[in-house]
Amino acid sequence: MDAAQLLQFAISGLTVGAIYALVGLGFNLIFNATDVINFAQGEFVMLGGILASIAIGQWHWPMWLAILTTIAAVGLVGALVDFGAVSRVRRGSVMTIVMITLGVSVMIKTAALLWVGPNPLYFDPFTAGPPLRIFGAVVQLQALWVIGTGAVVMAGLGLFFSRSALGREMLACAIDREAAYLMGIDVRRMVRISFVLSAALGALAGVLITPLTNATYDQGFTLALKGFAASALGGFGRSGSAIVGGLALGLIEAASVVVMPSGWKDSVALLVLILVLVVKPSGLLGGRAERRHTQAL
Amino acid sequence: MKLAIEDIGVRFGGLWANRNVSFGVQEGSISALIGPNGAGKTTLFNVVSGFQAPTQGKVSLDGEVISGLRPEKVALRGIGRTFQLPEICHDLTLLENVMVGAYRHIRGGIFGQMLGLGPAAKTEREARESAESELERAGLAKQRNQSARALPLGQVRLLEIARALASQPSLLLLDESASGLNAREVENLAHLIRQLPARGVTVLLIEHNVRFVMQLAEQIAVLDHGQLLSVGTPAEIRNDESVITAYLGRRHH
Amino acid sequence: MLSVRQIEVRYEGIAAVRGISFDLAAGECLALIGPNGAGKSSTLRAISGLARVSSGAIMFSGSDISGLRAHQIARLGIAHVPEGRHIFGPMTVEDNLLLGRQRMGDLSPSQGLEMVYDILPKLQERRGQQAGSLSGGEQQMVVIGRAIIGQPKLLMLDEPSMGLAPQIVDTVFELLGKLRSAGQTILLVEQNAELAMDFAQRCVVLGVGEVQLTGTSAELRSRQDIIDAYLGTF
Amino acid sequence: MQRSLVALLMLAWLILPGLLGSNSTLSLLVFAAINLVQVIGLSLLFGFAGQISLGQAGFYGIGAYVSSLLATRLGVPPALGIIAAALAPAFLAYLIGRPILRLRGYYLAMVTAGTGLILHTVFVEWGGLTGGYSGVAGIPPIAVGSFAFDTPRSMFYLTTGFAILILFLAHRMVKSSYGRAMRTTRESEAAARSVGIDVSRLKTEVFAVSAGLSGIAGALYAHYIGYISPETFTIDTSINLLLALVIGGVGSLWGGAIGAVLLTFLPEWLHQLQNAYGIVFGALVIVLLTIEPDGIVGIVKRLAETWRRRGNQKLDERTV
Amino acid sequence: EDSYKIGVSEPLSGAASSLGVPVVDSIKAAAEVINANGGVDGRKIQLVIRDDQSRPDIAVQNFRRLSEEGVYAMIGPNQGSNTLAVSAIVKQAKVPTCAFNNTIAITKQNNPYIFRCQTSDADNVKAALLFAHDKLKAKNIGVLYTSDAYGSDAYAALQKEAEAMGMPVVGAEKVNYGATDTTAEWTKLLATKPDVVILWGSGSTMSIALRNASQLGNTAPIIGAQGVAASAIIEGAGAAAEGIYMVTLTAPDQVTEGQKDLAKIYKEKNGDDYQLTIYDTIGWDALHLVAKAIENAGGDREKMLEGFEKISNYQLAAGTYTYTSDNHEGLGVDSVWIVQVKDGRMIGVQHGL
Ligand SMILES: Nc1ncnc2c1ncn2[C@@H]1O[C@H](COP(=O)(O)OP(=O)(O)OP(=O)(O)O)[C@@H](O)[C@H]1O
Ligand SMILES: Nc1ncnc2c1ncn2[C@@H]1O[C@H](COP(=O)(O)OP(=O)(O)OP(=O)(O)O)[C@@H](O)[C@H]1O
Ligand SMILES: CC(C)C[C@H](N)C(=O)O
Ligand SMILES: [Mg+2]
Ligand SMILES: [Mg+2]
Repeated sequence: MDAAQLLQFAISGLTVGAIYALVGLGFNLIFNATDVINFAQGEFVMLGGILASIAIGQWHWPMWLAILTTIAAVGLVGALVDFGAVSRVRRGSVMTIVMITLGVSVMIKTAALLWVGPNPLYFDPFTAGPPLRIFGAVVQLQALWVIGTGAVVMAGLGLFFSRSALGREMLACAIDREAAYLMGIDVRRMVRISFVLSAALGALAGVLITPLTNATYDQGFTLALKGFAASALGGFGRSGSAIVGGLALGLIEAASVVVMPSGWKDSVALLVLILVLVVKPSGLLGGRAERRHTQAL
Repeated sequence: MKLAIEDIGVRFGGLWANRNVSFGVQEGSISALIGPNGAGKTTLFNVVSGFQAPTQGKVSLDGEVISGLRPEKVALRGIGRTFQLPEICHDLTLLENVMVGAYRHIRGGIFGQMLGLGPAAKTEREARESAESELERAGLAKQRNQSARALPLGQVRLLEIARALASQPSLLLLDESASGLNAREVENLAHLIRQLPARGVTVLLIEHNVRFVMQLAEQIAVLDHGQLLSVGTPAEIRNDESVITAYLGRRHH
Repeated sequence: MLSVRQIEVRYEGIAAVRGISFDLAAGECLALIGPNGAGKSSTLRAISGLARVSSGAIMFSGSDISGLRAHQIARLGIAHVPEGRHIFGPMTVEDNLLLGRQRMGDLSPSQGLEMVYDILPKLQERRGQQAGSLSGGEQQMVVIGRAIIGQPKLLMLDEPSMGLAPQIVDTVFELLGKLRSAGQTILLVEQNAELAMDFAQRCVVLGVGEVQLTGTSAELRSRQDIIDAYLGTF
Repeated sequence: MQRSLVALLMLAWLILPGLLGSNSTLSLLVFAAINLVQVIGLSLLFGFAGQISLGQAGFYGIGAYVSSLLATRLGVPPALGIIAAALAPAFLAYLIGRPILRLRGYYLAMVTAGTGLILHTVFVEWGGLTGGYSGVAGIPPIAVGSFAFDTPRSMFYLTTGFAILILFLAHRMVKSSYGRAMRTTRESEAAARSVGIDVSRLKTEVFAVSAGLSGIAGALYAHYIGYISPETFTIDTSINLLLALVIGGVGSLWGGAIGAVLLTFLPEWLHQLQNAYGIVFGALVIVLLTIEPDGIVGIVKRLAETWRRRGNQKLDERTV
Repeated sequence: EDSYKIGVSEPLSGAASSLGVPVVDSIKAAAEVINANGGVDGRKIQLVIRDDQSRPDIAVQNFRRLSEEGVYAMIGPNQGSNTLAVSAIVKQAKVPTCAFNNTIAITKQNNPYIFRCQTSDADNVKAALLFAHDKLKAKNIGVLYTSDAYGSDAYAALQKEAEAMGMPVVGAEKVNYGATDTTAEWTKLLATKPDVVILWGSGSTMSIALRNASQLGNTAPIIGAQGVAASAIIEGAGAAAEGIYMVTLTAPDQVTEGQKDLAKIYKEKNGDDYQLTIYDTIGWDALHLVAKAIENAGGDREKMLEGFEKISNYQLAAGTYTYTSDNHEGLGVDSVWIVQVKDGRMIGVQHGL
């Protein structure tokens, strides 16, 4: 194993990690407004990938138009999920809503299967041209897009929650819904905004990663699980946590391939995740745990 | 000495929530812990009941060191407590809530209890009886089969006390049990507490209701900024200048 | 300013508030007292929109607000300090306070904070601390501070003295007194009936879900029967 | 009254296979009973003790592999293998329970999901033992003496009988003092500890019990189907189990039972829909939980409540 | 009874559905043609189709259910492991089953009711290795395979065969079914500098594997399995698929005699550009085999086994089938095509050995 190869592993780990991180960021957005982990988040990513593939690959729309339309359309799906399911919950715990998002995820996945069929869709990378070579290792241009966008989005979300009034209000909704209402915050609107934003963010992730991974109707849940793991590893509710968790997860997976048969890749990453959480029960950066009960949204 | 607190210190980051706190509680007495908000009273209760490991010092019960034990072990030694923000099970009926208090007296293990075998059945019956009588004493007997969900705060506090008493503790720690009660309810509570020493229960309570404390407690310890300001009888405390400035304010002396 | 007319509040079909009515004039201070479970908190929750009224009306500045949602009511200038604190635990003290003026008040954030810190200096010491790690009493100060920073037209407080050290109770009531003199309209729920009667001009005594008596504090003091039946004299 | 009802139900149970005639419905009932055993385990863990697990499929798998491999490799009679199938996952759960059950909510969900996924990988990668993706074939049916449970009908009696027993024992458990301790732990660990409940131990024990039940279910499944492979023991299975519980009603054993049966039969009833099944199923989850977080049991309870109240009202009217 | 019921259990959802869906489509196409031509002995074929969700337990339930509906034959699981799973029930119910798998083990379990309507990977692997050795002049090979039964069964055979040919396996990497990134595995594999890489697996991971290989600058020729020879996968790999070889049963550019009818139907439906792949042919073949068996059995359900075993030299879309009582393999190595991707289309390079 020479240096170039190690570097290659690191790069591939970072790329995969950036994908996990992007999904994890979407999780955090909804979590921060509602305490809910939205298991349909992966479906937003999948929809983003599929819509963009159709618009770019089949309809030959200009890239920018396709991307914007995709993000808007999936954002609308996010609003629908909130309107049709989440906002209808009157009683129950946070877990009730989590289960509902599982139902939503099954529905969206099935709808996608009926619509585009089981075959993978895809479109060409944003930037054409041969991959970069750094000290003998290959860097795919699309990976740079993923990593770069991830960094920008993370920075943006970090500022959003720590600096902006809207971000603070969203957090307030998650912490104590009733008290948030008493502060004059329209909690339902906040929840809807968070769903739209995270769906849009998911779509963006889907658009970014499809040239690398293809888009298939059933990829959502696996992505959701990875994003979930990324958020847990970092600690739920922290802006940086999804990034740290995602990159760490990607790097561990890549590293495990160096020393073990690659079938163990996911397990090694999960084992590390479990050990970290056992030692640090709220993740690397120390996140929040959810409330136990929820009032009507 | 029922309870001996020796040189207890608790640090949260840069803040000493308790520091060099030492005092004792006499067997069979009713004692009180008072002090401004944030003085470290609840923290001290947490130390005694095992929920908070002290940074320094030790606590002993009947001469045996208990600090460092986990809360459930402390409870088994006979310390019962209530919480400043009540912790009850909304899903259980009042009777079941109180029966949980008697958990430490239940025998027979998981399978014995499941199958209702001899010792399990016997202790279960006893637990029910003692829970019934605690509910009776707390004036909650009528609602015994109601779920605890719809209970107003005052009764929640009584329920918590009944649960703690159902474990037949020798020392009971009450954290602001009178807060949120109106005068009439406070009266009932005082009556309930007064009977405890005769039942072999030593009481240490935290309270901001000064009248209540002064009438009930034989000994009062005052905490301020984590440190012990003063210990004495109600009369002594009432006239202690430092306590008046730190805690009582002008209205109450 | 506020007129509560025959409101009813139900929990899962069971009425906790059964036709309560009272009026509150601008600049007035009214105390709602009564035993545990009488429906005091439920009444406040109905006014602020946290609980739905199943019948009756709540008039505020001339219009019925009983159909509005809680955030809309809050934006009309009704601040509710709820029972059981409801602080934003993971946020700092200062963020908690700032959320209070999110949609209301004319003060700039720094002016608002200054005003609160002036009255509750303890909070200034702890401005950067996570509100959840404050002591019970300190938390109570945060929620009161959070309510007054928005300069509400109507301030409703549900047992503000609960869990507070006597000295702080004094401070809080001194502060409330100041607000009262400045013309603040206040609706106070208080278990400590004496404190309430001292503070408020008028009192409404609730029995189980119903109004037992409405009158000035002086009138109430003379009604030993009501005091014995509902309030006690410890 | 109650006695005759029980007798009636017993009778119905005895003659049901005869009435059904078709083996395939019986076969579904076998699967329903197997799922029920698992869901009851999860109900105890999640519904009563408040600890979520997304890794039950891993324990299900351990049970299936242990009993199957004992039978196919060492010739251990399945009736004994089942005991091992209960103990092995229970033991594992007991070992890992203490450290991981300190975690809460989503963190616990993640760690249990991770445990399940790792176990799945073990089933795949430890090919020498498990046959990897090719699975274990030729698993013999359960036999007692010379009688083999190799038909849907005999397995019906075995599995439903067992499920009823588990349901009964679980019922006793939640009604016991231990059950109250579980529910208190779910709502407030502080309260539980303050009365001397060792919550860490309790959670671990219940975790082990639920893992053991999953293990038994796995063994029953393996000996019924005769073949196992890792695909059965994926996180999808764990999630379906959880959804079954939630649809039926968390916090009630009956809910778990109803959910388990429903989730077994639903795909059968709706198989005409083919791929669109997911839409209907997803919609069912959403609609049900939005109107009633306590699932079907919650709805039934509410209906009963309204009905009772209406009855009372009528009574009132009459007295007036 | 006025029709022959045939049970079909295939993955219409889940991981293997990209293979199951075209297979079921082609079974339906075959049924239409057979019924339009008057059915079998004047009786129509009636399909009872069930989704196994790519899961063995569901497959077992489906088979149980189908066998109780009195079907004449079953057309079976797409995944090798699922065929192994249903084997016991097939045997118990005594219903002959056409299985689509390459997975070697399915005909090796002493179950007279399972008929492979495919080539065995024993043959596919041989064909791939001979091609690498003779045509590509490989001295050694590297293998990337999926961790399911399909990939790992073939890998075991590859190792043995390659060794025997004096062409050692210098590197082998396993990827998970459904993996979305294979860069790490390729990096490791390419470090061993193989002359030829054999890629054995199916599903969308194959597209990604091809793309990753080209992104990492791989120059070694790639030979893909049948699972790679799906149009969806070639399309999904884009330019990265250019030049790769695959072992399959059809060369889309060369319509054989047996494929004529089928090709006509598909081109009418999907346009002249349509490339017939293995997944369009095997379902068609399976139903025709079943029809032939019914014919041979004279419509007697009890005689279906003999009906199948009497099929001999029956030319269909994917090849020429012969079954006997001790050969249930169906197609032999002579049916194997090596195809290559040129300008995004699969072009036949070599037929048979
Ligand atoms: N977990 C913690 N982390 C940091 N600081 C803490 C923590 N718990 C308590 N404190 C601080 O320790 C001090 C003592 O708190 P404690 O709850 O013991 O006060 P108290 O005397 O019970 O007050 P009150 O009468 O208001 O309930 C407070 O200043 C509080 O902010
Ligand atoms: N969420 C709820 N669900 C069911 N019943 C409730 C609920 N909230 C309140 N109640 C019931 O409504 C009645 C009135 O309660 P409320 O809290 O308004 O009384 P209160 O006068 O504020 O009492 P307290 O002095 O305890 O604060 C009580 O009997 C209470 O049990
Ligand atoms: C390519 C596929 C038809 C092969 C099949 N998945 C098998 O397991 O053998
Ligand atoms: Mg305290
Ligand atoms: Mg109240």
